[in-house]
Amino acid sequence: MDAALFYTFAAITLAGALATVTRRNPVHCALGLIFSLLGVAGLFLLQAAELLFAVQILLYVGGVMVLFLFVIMLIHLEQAARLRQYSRQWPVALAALFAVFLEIYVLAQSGLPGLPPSPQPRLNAGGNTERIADSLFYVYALPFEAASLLLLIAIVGAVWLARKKEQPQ
Amino acid sequence: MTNHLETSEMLLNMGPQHPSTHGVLRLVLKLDGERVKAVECVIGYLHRGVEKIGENRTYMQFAPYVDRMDYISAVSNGLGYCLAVEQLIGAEAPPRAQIVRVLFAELNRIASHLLWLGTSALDLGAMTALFYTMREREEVLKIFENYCGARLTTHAFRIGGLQYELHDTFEAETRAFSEMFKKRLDEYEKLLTKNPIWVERLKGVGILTAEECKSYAVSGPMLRAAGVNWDLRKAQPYSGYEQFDFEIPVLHGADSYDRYRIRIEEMRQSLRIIDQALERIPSGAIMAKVPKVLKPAPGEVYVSIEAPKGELGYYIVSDGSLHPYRLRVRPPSFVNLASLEKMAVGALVADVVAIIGTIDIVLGEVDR
Amino acid sequence: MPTTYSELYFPVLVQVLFAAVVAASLIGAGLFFGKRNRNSAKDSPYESGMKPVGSARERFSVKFYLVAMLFILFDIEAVFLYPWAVVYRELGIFGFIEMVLFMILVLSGFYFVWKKGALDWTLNPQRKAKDS
Amino acid sequence: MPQLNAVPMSWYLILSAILFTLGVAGFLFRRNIITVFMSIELMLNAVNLSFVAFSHQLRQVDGQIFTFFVMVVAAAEAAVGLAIILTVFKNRQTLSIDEVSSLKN
Amino acid sequence: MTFETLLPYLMAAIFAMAFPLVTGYLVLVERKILADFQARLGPMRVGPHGLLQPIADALKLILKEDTVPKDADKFLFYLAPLLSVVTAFGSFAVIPISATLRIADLNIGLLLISALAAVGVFGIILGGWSSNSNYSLLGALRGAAQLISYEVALGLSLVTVVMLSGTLSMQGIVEAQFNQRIWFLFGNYGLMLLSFFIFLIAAVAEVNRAPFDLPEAESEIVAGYHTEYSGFRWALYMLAEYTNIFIICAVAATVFFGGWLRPFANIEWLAYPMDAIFPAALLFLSAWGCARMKLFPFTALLGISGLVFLIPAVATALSAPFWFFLKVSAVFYVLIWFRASWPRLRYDQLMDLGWKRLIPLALGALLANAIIGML
Repeated sequence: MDAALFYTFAAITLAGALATVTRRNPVHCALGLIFSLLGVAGLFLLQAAELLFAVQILLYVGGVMVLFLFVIMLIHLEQAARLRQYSRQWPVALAALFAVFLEIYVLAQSGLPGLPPSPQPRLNAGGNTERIADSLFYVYALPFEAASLLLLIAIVGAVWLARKKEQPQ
Repeated sequence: MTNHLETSEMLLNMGPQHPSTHGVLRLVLKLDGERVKAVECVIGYLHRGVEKIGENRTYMQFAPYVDRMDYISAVSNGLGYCLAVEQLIGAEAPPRAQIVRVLFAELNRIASHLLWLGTSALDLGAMTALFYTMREREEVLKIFENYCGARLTTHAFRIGGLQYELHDTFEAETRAFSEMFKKRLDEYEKLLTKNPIWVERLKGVGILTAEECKSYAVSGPMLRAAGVNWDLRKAQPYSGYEQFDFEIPVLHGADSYDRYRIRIEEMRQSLRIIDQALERIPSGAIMAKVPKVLKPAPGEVYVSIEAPKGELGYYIVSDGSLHPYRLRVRPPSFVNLASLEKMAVGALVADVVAIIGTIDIVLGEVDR
Repeated sequence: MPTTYSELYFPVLVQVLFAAVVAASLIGAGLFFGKRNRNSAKDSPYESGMKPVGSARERFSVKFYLVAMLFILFDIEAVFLYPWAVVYRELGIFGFIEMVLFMILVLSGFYFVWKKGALDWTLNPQRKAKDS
Repeated sequence: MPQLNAVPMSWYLILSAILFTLGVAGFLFRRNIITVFMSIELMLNAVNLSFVAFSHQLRQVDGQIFTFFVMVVAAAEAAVGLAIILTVFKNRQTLSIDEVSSLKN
Repeated sequence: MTFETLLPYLMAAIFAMAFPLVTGYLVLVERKILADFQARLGPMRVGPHGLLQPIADALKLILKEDTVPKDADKFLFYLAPLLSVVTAFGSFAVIPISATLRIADLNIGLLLISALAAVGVFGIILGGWSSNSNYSLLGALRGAAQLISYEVALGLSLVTVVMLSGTLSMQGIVEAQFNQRIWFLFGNYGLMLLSFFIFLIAAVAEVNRAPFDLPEAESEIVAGYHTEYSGFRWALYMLAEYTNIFIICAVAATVFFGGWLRPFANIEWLAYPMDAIFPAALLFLSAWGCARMKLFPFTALLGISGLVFLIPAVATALSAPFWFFLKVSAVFYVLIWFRASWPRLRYDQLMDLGWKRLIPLALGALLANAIIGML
């Protein structure tokens, strides 16, 4: 069952990602990204990352993507769709793509020696949420506080940027 | 903080087919987000040429037409028209008819205010009030029906007095209504007056100061909510209003909330008038001596009364023939509606709904 | 009892799929049984009986962006709060102070936004009655 | 439960790599600045996926916590990044990254 | 495959199949109760006392034409209501009706509900945006901003619950209420009442109910984000809305009112009166009411179900769902009560209430509860 679910979620993820990078209409791109993120959330679940699954949906899909959609709607869509869609850097991109595919090929060929198959996730070994919480608030206390600082800076910066543009040009 | 991109404004048609424009008023709103930048009233969807029809009918024939203007308060329309024609021909309704006219006009004022209260509350999302007010309005309409057979466009009065004698149960019915309605009014107030959301929605919304009211020639409850003590029933008493002891409610907020409170208070005062009138209905004739064929001497007359929505005036010019040479109506809704732009610019879409509601318009009267 | 995550969550997935199937089949039934009588007036978007002016997909107030951004701020806070709330008794005073510190920092951002007026939706205050 | 069902970790890594590549491709190919931004999110997700895969493999939660922080940072980044996009759009009236090549106005 | 393993799937199927009809009856109940508030009768024509009204409505909706406005983004126009419905139904999975009757007991149950609610926003945004209608767009914007604003307050008030229970699992929350011998409504020496108050307001706003029904405020923006929707596609939005209402009522009942627990669940001797006599009495009362309305089949039905409760074994089995649904109904009734009594807020007032009052209040409640809980 796990394998089937893996394929399903992987397919959703990749299809969404493909839509994101190929669709012309930014709203469709965003929708593709939403599905891709949901697929990734499912994959998190398959790997016993219960809390991350919920956080991915709550924060990424429900928060960041709403912001994206708002911004897309804030600026003229017709104009966005009329843009030439692909940039001039395509030779670089092709090279990069080739490199990554090579890497994947090598990976697939070697089959990642030394890595045993994943353990079957057991339920409630102390509870995923509890374990993360313990670790987060003890071991990672400092990054946790740093995150709040980052958020503060981000919000101040974003508001400042959003405000700045009122000044007449 | 002008926190906006250079938004290309959205042009939004509100009406003619919109749930809260009370008929077929069309507003073209220029919106920035939800804020109204400009508003343009487009009227005329219900235009029937009532005034022109008046020039092609005899004075008697035209009387039922006036009911179709402000169909919510048809009695007041009829009263104004009858008074105007009576003045033109130099007749006066007998005392009994006058008192009965006052009774019906005040009942109609209550019915009109009730409908206003219900619908504008519904516009603000308070749906329950509508059903309560409709229930009470029904009682008024029943009285009308028992009197003349019609509920809405009553054509209750005739030039020179009344067509019908009061029906037997009229006094009992009206007294019962008055008793019941006093309590119901308190109920409405309990539901709305102190309701924090209701207050928030109306306070400070659609302010039209006394000067602005005067410059727009606004009349009726809107004017009195702006602190101007002007009510034709007191200022130029007609049909015997001078005999009654009642007050003209005046408030100073000049906003929608005070308009609401004025109307509620007016209903109370109307009840006072009704109670007094019931006590002193004189006996006697109900019809003055009026010629069968009306052919007024050449001349002109302007008579205005205090309709529920404001000053309702009739300007009639006679050239001595069977038909009026010119007939012009000053409809309160139409004049009051002109102030919408002043009030709505800068407000939110939801406020526009509240403002239209508290102007209290009837499109039949605006478009005529 | 389910023993693995996939077994545990599979019913949720099934529920979602059922919902999608039922919803889709209801739409399908509507399409199948429903009338079809199209004309251009019917297909035009509703605009109170008038012809719409311009495209509805215009830009709108940047304020919505600020709201969404604030939402993300609080979303992050909530995302940290949930695991914290689960274990906060065990964490004791240390965890409490930690969270208070975190909240103070995040809330000062909120305070900043508030003071900057991003939460004031009433841009130009209503006119006041002069003669009252 | 037999171990047969389990999905090998390499699958996740390959998926992550493909996802990352798609992100890179979008990042490089697309001209619409918003889509470019979305491609960055794709790449971040690819990385998250590997983090979680390793975390699961090694039976440690650290990878998950790292993902947690990546998400938080990504959210902050999105807030600021989109604000920048709004500003750029306001000043230049364009969304094309080719035309937004200088920092000066 | 034992019954126990099949049960979740069975329940999922039942929920998905039955809820369209249940929604119809929720609407009927709402209309009837509203009618009662408003001194009228409500639907009376279709069937006795309008009891067949939902079925008639459903048939009508199926036979309606399904229009798509021109220049609409067809794909999104089709997808958006589906998104709404799917996210609404997904939340069912974690609602426990009794200790055993549930689809899944997840460790992150509460979080999943929040997460699905967050995804539900897209149904509104995309639906309104894809219609290419001014009114739809206004409604969608209002809806999106309102939902995300009140989600914060909702989440913060739920965090206080989690602090008391120490778990995110819905099942676990109910069990914690049993173990702590108190409904969380009265937890922390009554401080949780404040949390519940915040939850209730935010929840009403979350499900777009009056007085927070701005996204579909009829008198202002016609029908808001679903102005352009017709036929069953429109019905899907309604389905999602009423499902969300049910979910939010169920969440309130579960996390604040002890879910399936009977009142005073820890007092042994109250078991029979609460599990059997009270339900039976209530059902007999309803039966009597039906008899007065001349609905004799229902009288019989309710009477028999009342009698069934008097059998001790059955009472023990059925009392949990009974209490659960009773609590859900009580919260639902309160929502209707709100709708009957309050006008609609204005847009800026809504935002002010959400951001400037509710969120600081929720944070305060959180802090206060945290301190009390630590003591």
